Formats: sequence, structure tokens, C-alpha cells
Amino acid sequence: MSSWQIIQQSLPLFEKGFVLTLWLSFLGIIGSIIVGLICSLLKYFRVPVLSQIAAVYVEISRNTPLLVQLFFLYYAFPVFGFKLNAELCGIIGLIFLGGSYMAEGFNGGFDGVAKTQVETGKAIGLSRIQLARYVVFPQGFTLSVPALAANIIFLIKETSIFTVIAIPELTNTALDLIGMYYRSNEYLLVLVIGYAIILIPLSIILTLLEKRVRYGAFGN
Amino acid sequence: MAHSGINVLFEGRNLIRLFGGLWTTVEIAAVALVLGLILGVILGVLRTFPNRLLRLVLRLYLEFFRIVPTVVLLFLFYYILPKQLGVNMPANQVATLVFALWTAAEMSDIVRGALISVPKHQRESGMAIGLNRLQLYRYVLIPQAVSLELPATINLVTRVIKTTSLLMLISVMDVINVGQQVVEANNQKYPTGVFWVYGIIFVMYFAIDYPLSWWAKRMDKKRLERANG
Amino acid sequence: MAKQVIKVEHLEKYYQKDHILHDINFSIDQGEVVALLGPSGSGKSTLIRCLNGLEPYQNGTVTFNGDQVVPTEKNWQKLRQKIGMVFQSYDLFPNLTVLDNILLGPVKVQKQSRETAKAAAEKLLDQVGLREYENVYPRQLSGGQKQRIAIVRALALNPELMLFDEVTASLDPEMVRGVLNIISKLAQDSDMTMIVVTHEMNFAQQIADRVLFLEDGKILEQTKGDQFFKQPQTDRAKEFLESMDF
Amino acid sequence: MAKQVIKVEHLEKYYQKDHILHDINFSIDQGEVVALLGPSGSGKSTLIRCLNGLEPYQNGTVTFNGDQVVPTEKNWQKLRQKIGMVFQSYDLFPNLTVLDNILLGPVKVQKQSRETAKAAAEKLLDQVGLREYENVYPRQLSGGQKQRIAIVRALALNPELMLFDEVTASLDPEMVRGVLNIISKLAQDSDMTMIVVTHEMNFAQQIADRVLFLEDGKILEQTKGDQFFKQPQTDRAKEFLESMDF
Amino acid sequence: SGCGSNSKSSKSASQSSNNPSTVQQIKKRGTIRIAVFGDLPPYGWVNKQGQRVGYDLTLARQIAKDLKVKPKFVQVNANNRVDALNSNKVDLVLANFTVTPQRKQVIDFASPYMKVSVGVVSPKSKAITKASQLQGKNLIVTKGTTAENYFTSKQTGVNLLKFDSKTQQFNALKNNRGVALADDNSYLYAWVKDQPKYTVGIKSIGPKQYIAPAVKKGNKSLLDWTNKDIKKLNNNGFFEKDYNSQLKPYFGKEVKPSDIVIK
Ligand SMILES: Nc1ncnc2c1ncn2[C@@H]1O[C@H](COP(=O)(O)OP(=O)(O)OP(=O)(O)O)[C@@H](O)[C@H]1O
Ligand SMILES: Nc1ncnc2c1ncn2[C@@H]1O[C@H](COP(=O)(O)OP(=O)(O)OP(=O)(O)O)[C@@H](O)[C@H]1O
Ligand SMILES: [Mg+2]
Ligand SMILES: [Mg+2]
Repeated sequence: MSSWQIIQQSLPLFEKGFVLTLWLSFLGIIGSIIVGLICSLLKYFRVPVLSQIAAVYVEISRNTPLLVQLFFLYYAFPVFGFKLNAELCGIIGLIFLGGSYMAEGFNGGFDGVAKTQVETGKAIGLSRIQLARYVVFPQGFTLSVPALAANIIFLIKETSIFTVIAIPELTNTALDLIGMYYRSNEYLLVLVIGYAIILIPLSIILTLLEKRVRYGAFGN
Repeated sequence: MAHSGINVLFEGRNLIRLFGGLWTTVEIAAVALVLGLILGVILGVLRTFPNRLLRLVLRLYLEFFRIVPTVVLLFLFYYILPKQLGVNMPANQVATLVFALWTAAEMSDIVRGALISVPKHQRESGMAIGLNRLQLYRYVLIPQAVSLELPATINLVTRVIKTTSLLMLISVMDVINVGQQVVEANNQKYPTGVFWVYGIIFVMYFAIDYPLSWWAKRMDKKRLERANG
Repeated sequence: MAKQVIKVEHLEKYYQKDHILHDINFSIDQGEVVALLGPSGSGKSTLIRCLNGLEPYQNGTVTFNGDQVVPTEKNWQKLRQKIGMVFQSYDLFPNLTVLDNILLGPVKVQKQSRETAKAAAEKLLDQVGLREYENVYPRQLSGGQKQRIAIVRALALNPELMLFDEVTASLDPEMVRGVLNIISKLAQDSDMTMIVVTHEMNFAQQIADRVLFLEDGKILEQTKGDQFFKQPQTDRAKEFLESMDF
Repeated sequence: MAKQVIKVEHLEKYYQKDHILHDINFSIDQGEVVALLGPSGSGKSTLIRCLNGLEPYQNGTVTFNGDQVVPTEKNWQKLRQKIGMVFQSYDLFPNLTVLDNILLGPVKVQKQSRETAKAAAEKLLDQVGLREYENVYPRQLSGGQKQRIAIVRALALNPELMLFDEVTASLDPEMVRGVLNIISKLAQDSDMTMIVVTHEMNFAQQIADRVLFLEDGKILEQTKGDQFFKQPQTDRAKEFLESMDF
Repeated sequence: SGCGSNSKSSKSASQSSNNPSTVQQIKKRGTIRIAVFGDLPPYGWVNKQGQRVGYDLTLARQIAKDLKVKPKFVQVNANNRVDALNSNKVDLVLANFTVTPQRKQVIDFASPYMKVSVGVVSPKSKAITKASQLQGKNLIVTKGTTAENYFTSKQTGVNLLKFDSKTQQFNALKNNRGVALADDNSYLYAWVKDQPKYTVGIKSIGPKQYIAPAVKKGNKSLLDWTNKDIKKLNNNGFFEKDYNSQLKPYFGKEVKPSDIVIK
């Protein structure tokens, strides 16, 4: 069979993988942003106990590989009777990982707000909450957009690791087809294109968004 | 039950083997990092040159490694390269190569970013005393870029180390692959062994990466403090 | 006798081990304009930042309108509505329009209605000649314009005391005059109590009722304005004044 | 007649569409000190940056020591050894000690031996009173000290022409005098040819043999130093001089 | 599904590189690189001393010995076996490699040394005994195995969970991620012996198949040599010995040597 036929025949399967990759990424990213935001708010407002817990979580999550986190969730936890299906493990794993990256992204933005801006806010009598609401958050979110955008791309790529827990996303689909039909060239080509279709436009959009948001807040 | 499971680690040579696997991981990461960081610095410098074609090529190189997930890169290099180009390398070397090229791509961007954020007047002062381009990079820009880029570089290092966990997918006897062997070989005696084996691997990665992240963060904080006066 | 607005007694300030301010004592009456002069690094900024709680101090007391300040963040936050401050870097919020910059304090902190506050703000904008810029963003203003808006923003809270920290230091020389004019007018026409840190000696001479001369964190002399510039009491102050004009 | 060091003819400079410099013509003889004055944004920095090739120009010629400059990066790089320049921001290399900052040019560019260069550097350091700082890093110096070192670094190459771009603009007022003194001494004692951009009118008056007054990228007047400050020829220059003192 | 199952040839896979795996080359090099499993007791696995052992490993060592070279083992997963040959990572695959028509098109198999067919293991409590019970349920397989191939093409109503390694698939079964697990029945026998809660409910499904060594397509030199060696080993009773030492301890009573070994 010609390479083109091989590719054509595999497309329906890849399409399923593609959709799954997108869907899992989407949920993972939304979840990560929520978790990250919560952690970074806990830190910003120095909520006792909870902020320390969040800090520990961030360090554990950032300094261990997703693959090992997934192995734990998927293979090790059920030993103690805590069992989730693969997709759920994948999403939880991705959120567990992504939450800390997003938290760092938000923190970086909040920390990046110029000290003079914070002091100016204080000087006109803003309370801590008002300072956050009118000065630190609006500017901090803008500053954190580039880091968040990089994290989004990173998390989408990380879904390729879901292959180890038998989630039929893009990478899993390709590796599986290779194992059955041995046409690695063709399948890997489709795989790379699959990721390119998601990531190239996304990265362009995110860059534009960065510029717009930045212009909106700082005018440059 | 759980505390009996932990003994799986002390059965036979299991623990030593796990550390052996870790050593393989670290070795690959270390060699790849040394090569990748050096290459990355060179490419990063080239990316600040005015030549458009050169910049385009290097940009494409970066984007390729940015867009393709590492798992896929590993398979690409492991299967396609030898077949198409007739080069044949054992898995460890393929892995080292992939990680080195990936590191170089990411590093080139870090270096470029640091170089262009060295204040413009530093570059101009260098030119004003008659330094040529090479001298300008050698004495003025690169030394200053290094301190700017160090935290990002350390973070890249931790990412590379974490990502070595994917080596298990291409027949490298890394710590996770050894872990799987241990799990399989001790399955019946230690049903909860899987928890402890993956547990210790988790701890191993954390033990390597955490000090590095901590260091990077501390430097970043210092830099911020300095910037804020 | 005029009412005493602020009184500082035995104030001591450390940064970690560094002793920055040594036993600072002075008081200011309502309507008085005090110029705080001294060489770079002498502690001028640090001192006025202590006066509105932006810096904690380790010892001594600040008394505002007769009440000794219990230095908690909450108390300071309330007091800051009565103490306006303008910094060197024209520090408008880039994410808000000129008007919103000005209204933030009156509306959100003092809970004035937006209409009342706006009317007051526009009057102030008229005074600094920038009424037509109320709906633009700070990025569209020049440095001198930004600094005038920053002054308006502080005034909008109707403070009883204004602190100015080298408000013209980062302006182009040609822009300086406009900003200083505003402050001069404020000092002369209104009954505003002010502490002004500046390196513009001509300006200081023109507005200061009294000069506090600071060196190495100590008040070396407190002298009436006219007298300080004619014959300062200390040699150090003399030397300082000489170095300021080339 | 004195030798002509630099001559600029019909120089035009654009940033993309913006026409920044319009038909600039002037020449400077050896030993002459020219003050380049003008309001902010008039193109002073741009002009002197064109004179050592840091900015490309679109039209016109620069002639140095009688040879018209063919404006390639290589040619400029060689010429820059003969044209010293000092900027506003004290721009020492933070990664090198004071001495290494000074020696970089003589040793690496001019290939002098380190010993010879060091001896010369130390003599210059003595002149600016900073000999004892030769082994410290720039961060340990005050702004004024840094700027003096930056001047030494430019002088170490033995340039025939020195360009100064607002070298005191980011200094504390008390630091300004030391730096200006160095330049005055250089102008008076040595036979150095210099172009000086400054906002310090007293200083300009004291050193300038001639003033070039720039506005909107055009040379509005070229006048002898004493005369410019007493009675400038154009109204714009008069107005400018008035605005400079409060 | 079923795509490519009737593919005619896969020349591209073997064409391009010249062959470094001839008998002559191997002898010259002094080592033979053999692909084996690392997590599949009792065929190819690593014991707790860290030694590679198992039925395939004993054979591998014997072959190396007969070739008078040292063996060098490369651990593979099921779905890497073909590519390991084609990308010249190994000379020979001895990793429980089942002979199938598709595989024959991309690599060359030597004479088989074991019999096998796909079996299905499930918990005794909810034993699966007929393929029809699997309809619409999750069945665990490893990528690139004959079990996967069989269910993909012949039992399309079954929902497959596909793993990379044997460790992962057995773990998944124990975590009840599927109702059953399909793989070569020979491993399943071994596995259930130590897992008394499980049973090989379907002993054999699909066609009878054979396990054989594999070489890169067109490597006639090594193929011929291997065929000769297998014949010799068969004649001198090597496989029975191998069975007795490596497999017998792992199998229950229901398995006889003749179920596995080719006579
Ligand atoms: N955050 C800080 N940490 C440690 N030391 C500080 C800090 N801020 C200021 N200082 C030190 O406190 C002293 C007084 O500084 P301050 O800024 O109050 O001086 P200043 O009189 O305002 O000078 P300038 O005229 O340059 O603004 C200086 O020696 C300075 O180095
Ligand atoms: N990189 C640039 N791109 C576009 N326009 C520029 C650039 N640099 C300067 N300009 C413009 O060129 C004009 C002249 O600027 P220049 O810096 O030479 O003025 P200047 O006289 O040195 O002012 P100052 O006294 O503030 O230093 C200004 O209108 C400025 O906005
Ligand atoms: Mg100050
Ligand atoms: Mg300028």
C-alpha cells in the first residue's frame, strides 16, 4: 500500500485521538488555571495554613515528572482501593501538574507589579483587598499572560504522556498503529502534523493575545 | 499491609538496581545538558545576529522542538533516523541526542532573551570603545547575559531531568524501566509493591529537582529585589 | 496658636542592622510648609515614608492631629486618606484613565459618590490645566503632565498634610517648572500643610517656611526658610548649599 | 589655522518615516569645545550618535581628520578608537573591575601591552581622584564615581574627539560638580576637541567655545559661547535659556 | 479498524540501510544484539538479582554460544519489536514474537520454537469464558501483540485498553480497569499460577500460532543460520530442558510440555 493510503486509512483513528487530546487538554488547562489561581491567591493573601499547604503542593508537583504522577494515580493508588478511570486519572494528573505551573505564573505576575505602584495605592489609602482589586490584579494578570500562555502549550504537549495509561489520545494512537502495522514513518508524520495543527495556531493566537492584553494595560 | 510492601525495595538487589537505573537517567541527562547548553549558547548568540536567513533557520529549529512533544521526538529519532539516514545509535545515545537538541533549542531562546535584555547602552558603550562584534559578545554581552539567564537555565535543567522519565518508552534501562522490572518480578510476594516502587522513584526525582528549583527561585528573588531597588 | 498637624518624637529606623534615622524630633503646624533638605542617602525619603506608614519604624512615636498613631497596617491605612503623598516616579496606574486614577481614592476609599468626587476632581484638573485629559490613559501624557495628575490624585482625598518626595527628579528640565508652579501655588494660596523633599534650591527657598536639614539620618538643623538660605547655622549645610549650584 | 577634526555636511537622519535631523552642517577645529544645546527631543543625542556611527544616517557625509567616512560598520569600529564617547547612564560593564573596564579598549582593541596601558590608566585615575578604586567593581561606586570612571575609560584610548551626552543627567545633584570639574579641566588644560550635550547652563557657559542650538532636528543657531548666553540670536534660544532656571 | 491488515509489502522499512547483521558481521563484532522482554516472567524478565532470565533468554544465550559470540540484550516492548530490527537496533528478536502474516511482510521469521494462541484471563469471581461476554466491555491488551491484532480485526465490538508494557497491563487488570486481559495463553498460564483469584477462562481463541525468532527482512545469512541452529537444538532436546528449567515451575498442572514446545 502506498504511504498515502496508509495515512488515509488511519485518519479516522487519528481524528478520534485528536479530539480526545483536545478535550483532555482543554479540561486540564481550565482545571490548572483554577487550581493555580486559588493557590496563588492563597499565597497573595497569606491565608494561614492553606497557603503553606499550597506551597508544599506546588513544590511537589513542579519537581516530579508527570509520568510518575500518572503511574501513581493509575497503578499505585488502586492498590489501596482508590480507583479512577484512565481519562480521569489523566485529567487529574494534568491538573495536579499544571496547577503548580499556573500558580507560579500568576505569582510571577503579581510579584512583577512595580513596588512603586503598590506603594502609591497604599498612599491613597487603599485597603489590602482594594489594592489587590484595583492595582495588583489588573496589572499582575497582564504580566502573567506570557507565562500562562507558555504553560498552556506545555500542558497540551504533556498530554502525549497519557499514552502510558492507555488513553487513546494522539500519541497513543500512533504508537498503537505502529505496533500493529509497522508503518512508523507514516504514522509519526500524521502524529507530528496533528500536534502542529493544534499548537501552531494556538501559539500565534496566544502571542497576539499577549500583545493586546499588554497594550490594554500598559500601552506598549 | 502497606508496611510489608515497602520491603520490596530491600528484596535482593532491587534497591541497588533502582539506583543503577537512576544513574542511567542522570548520566543521560547530564551529558545531554552539557552538550545542549553549550550548543544552545552558540545558537542563542547566532540568533541575535542581523542575518535574517540564519535567524529564520534557527527560529524554525526552535519551533520544531517546541511544538513536537518529547515523547514523539524520542520515537522520531529512535525509529526514523536510523532507517532514513542509516545512522545507527543505541537507545541511550539516541536519548542523549534528542535531549541535547531539545535543550539546545530551549536554551537558545533563553540566551537570546538574556542577550537582548542586556541594557542597550552596555552594547553601545562597548561599541564606543571600539570593540568588534566578537569582543563585544565575549567581554560585555555574554558575561552579563549569564547572570540574567541563570534562573531560567536551572529551570530548564529541572525540566530536562523530569522529562527523562520518558526514556522508558524507548528501551533505555532508566529508573522507571527498572522499576517496572522490579514490580513484575516481585508481584506475587508484594502485591502493594507497585506503590512503594513508584513511590521511591517519585522521591528520587523530587530529591534531584527540588534543590535545583529552590536555587533558581532564590536567585530570581534576589534579581527582583535588586531590580526593585 | 496654630493647630499642630504632625509631631514626631524620638523616631528611630533601622534596615536590618543599618541605623538609618537617629532620634528624629520635630513638629509641624497647620499651614506650614517644611522643606526637607540634605545630601543623597541622608534619609529624607525614609523619613517621609515613615510619616505615612510605608516604612515601619523601630522606636519613637508619630502623633497626628494630637492622636498618637498606633502603628498597625489598619490604622495607617485609614490615616493615609488624610496624608497625601507624591513620589519621584510619576506613578499613575497605567490600567486606569486619568479620571479613574483620581477618583479611586475618593470613591472606593472615602465612599464619596462618583458625581461629587468627579466634580471636585474636575475642579482640580482645571487648576493644573489638564481638564481636557481626564479620559486619556497615563501613557498618552508627558512626564510633567503625569506628575501634575499624581498631585491632583493626592489632593482629591482632601488631605490635611501633603508629602512630596523629589517630585521633579525624573522630569526633563523644561517640564520641571510647570510642576513646581503647581506646588508653589498650593503652598501660597491654600492653607495646606506640606513637607517637601527637593533638590531645587531656588524652589525650596521660595516656598519653605522652615527647613529641616538632614544628614546621615540626623536632623542637623531646623531653621526658618529665609535664614537657612542666607546663613545656614552649620558648616555642613553651607557646604551643601554651595555644592548645589555650579 | 587649526586643523579641522570633524566636519558634517548635509546630514539627514530618519527613523523609519520620522525625519529627525534636517540638513545638519558644521565643523569643529582641533582643541575647540562645542556645546550642543536644545530642548528635549530636539535630536542632540541622535546627532552625536551619528558622529561615531552608533546611528546610521540616510544622507550627507561625515569627514574625520580630512577623510570622508565610508559608513560601514568596520570603518566605524576603527574610528571609534579615535572618538571617545560618554553617555548619560553610567555605563560601566558591571562584570569587570574598574581597571578592567578601562583596559578593555587599550588592550583588546588597540593591542597595547597590559603594563603600558595600566600605567596610563593609573595616571588618569589619579587625575580623577579614584586611583584607590581600581580593583573594585562598579556596583561599589557612587553614580558620580562611576561616571568619572566612564570618562577615564573613554580617555584611555587617547581619542582625538570626545563626545559627552548629558553625562550628569542621572547623577545626584551633589555628585554633578565632581564630574563637570573633570570635563572643565580637560577642556581647559588639554587640547582636547569636544562636543558636549548638557542641561547645565552654567557649565555650558563656562566651557563652550561655541554653542550649537538645535531644535526639531535643525541647527537654529551657531554662536560663540560667551555671546550665546548673553544675547542669543534667536527668540527660541532665548526662551529656552529662560526656562532653564527657575 | 482493520486498516492495513492486507498490506502487500513494506519494502520501505527494510530497503534503505545495508545490513550490519549478517552472521559474518556478528562474528566479526563478537556480539549479537538480541531484543528481549524485560517484564514477562517466565519468558523474558529480570529477577531480583538483576539478572535477565527466562525461556527466551536461555535460548538467546544458547544461540550466542553456538555462534561463539557474546549476547547483548536490548529490552523492548511488544510494539517496538519490528522497529528494533528495521532500525538496526538489534540483530535478532527473541521476545515471544508470534508469527503472523502481516509481520512476515516486514520481517523474516526463522523456524518456530513454541506454540501459542491468544487466551483471555479474568477474575474467577466474574470469569469470562466466551468471547461474546466481552462485547462492549473493556479488554486489556498490550500494544503490538497478536491479542490486540486479533481483537481489533475479528472482535470489533470489544473495547480495547492498550498498554505499552506487560507490567502495565497486568497492573491494570488487577486494578479492574478491564473485565479481562487477552495475551498469549502461555504467559497467562504462568501468571494465574501466582494469582489464584484469576483464571484463564478462554484458553484459546483465534488461530493456533507459533513463536519464532525474527531477523530483519532479507537477512538471509542470519536466518539460515538460525534455522539450522533451532533444528540442532530441537534434536538435542534443548527446548525440553529449557521448558523444564524456566517454564515448568511457573505453570499449573493443566499445561503439558507438548502444549508449548514444538516437537
Ligand atoms: N530598602 C532598603 N534597605 C536597606 N537600606 C535602605 C533601603 N532603602 C534605603 N536604604 C538606605 O537608607 C539610607 C537613606 O536612604 P533614603 O532613600 O531615605 O535617602 P534620601 O535622603 O531620600 O536620598 P536621595 O536624595 O538619594 O533620594 C541610605 O543609606 C540607603 O542606602
Ligand atoms: N530609536 C528611535 N526610534 C524612533 N524615534 C526615535 C528613536 N530615538 C529617538 N527618536 C526620536 O528622535 C527625536 C530626537 O531624539 P533625541 O534622543 O536625539 O533627542 P535629545 O535632544 O537627545 O533629547 P533629550 O534631551 O531628551 O535627551 C525625538 O523625537 C525622539 O522621539
Ligand atoms: Mg529619596
Ligand atoms: Mg538625549
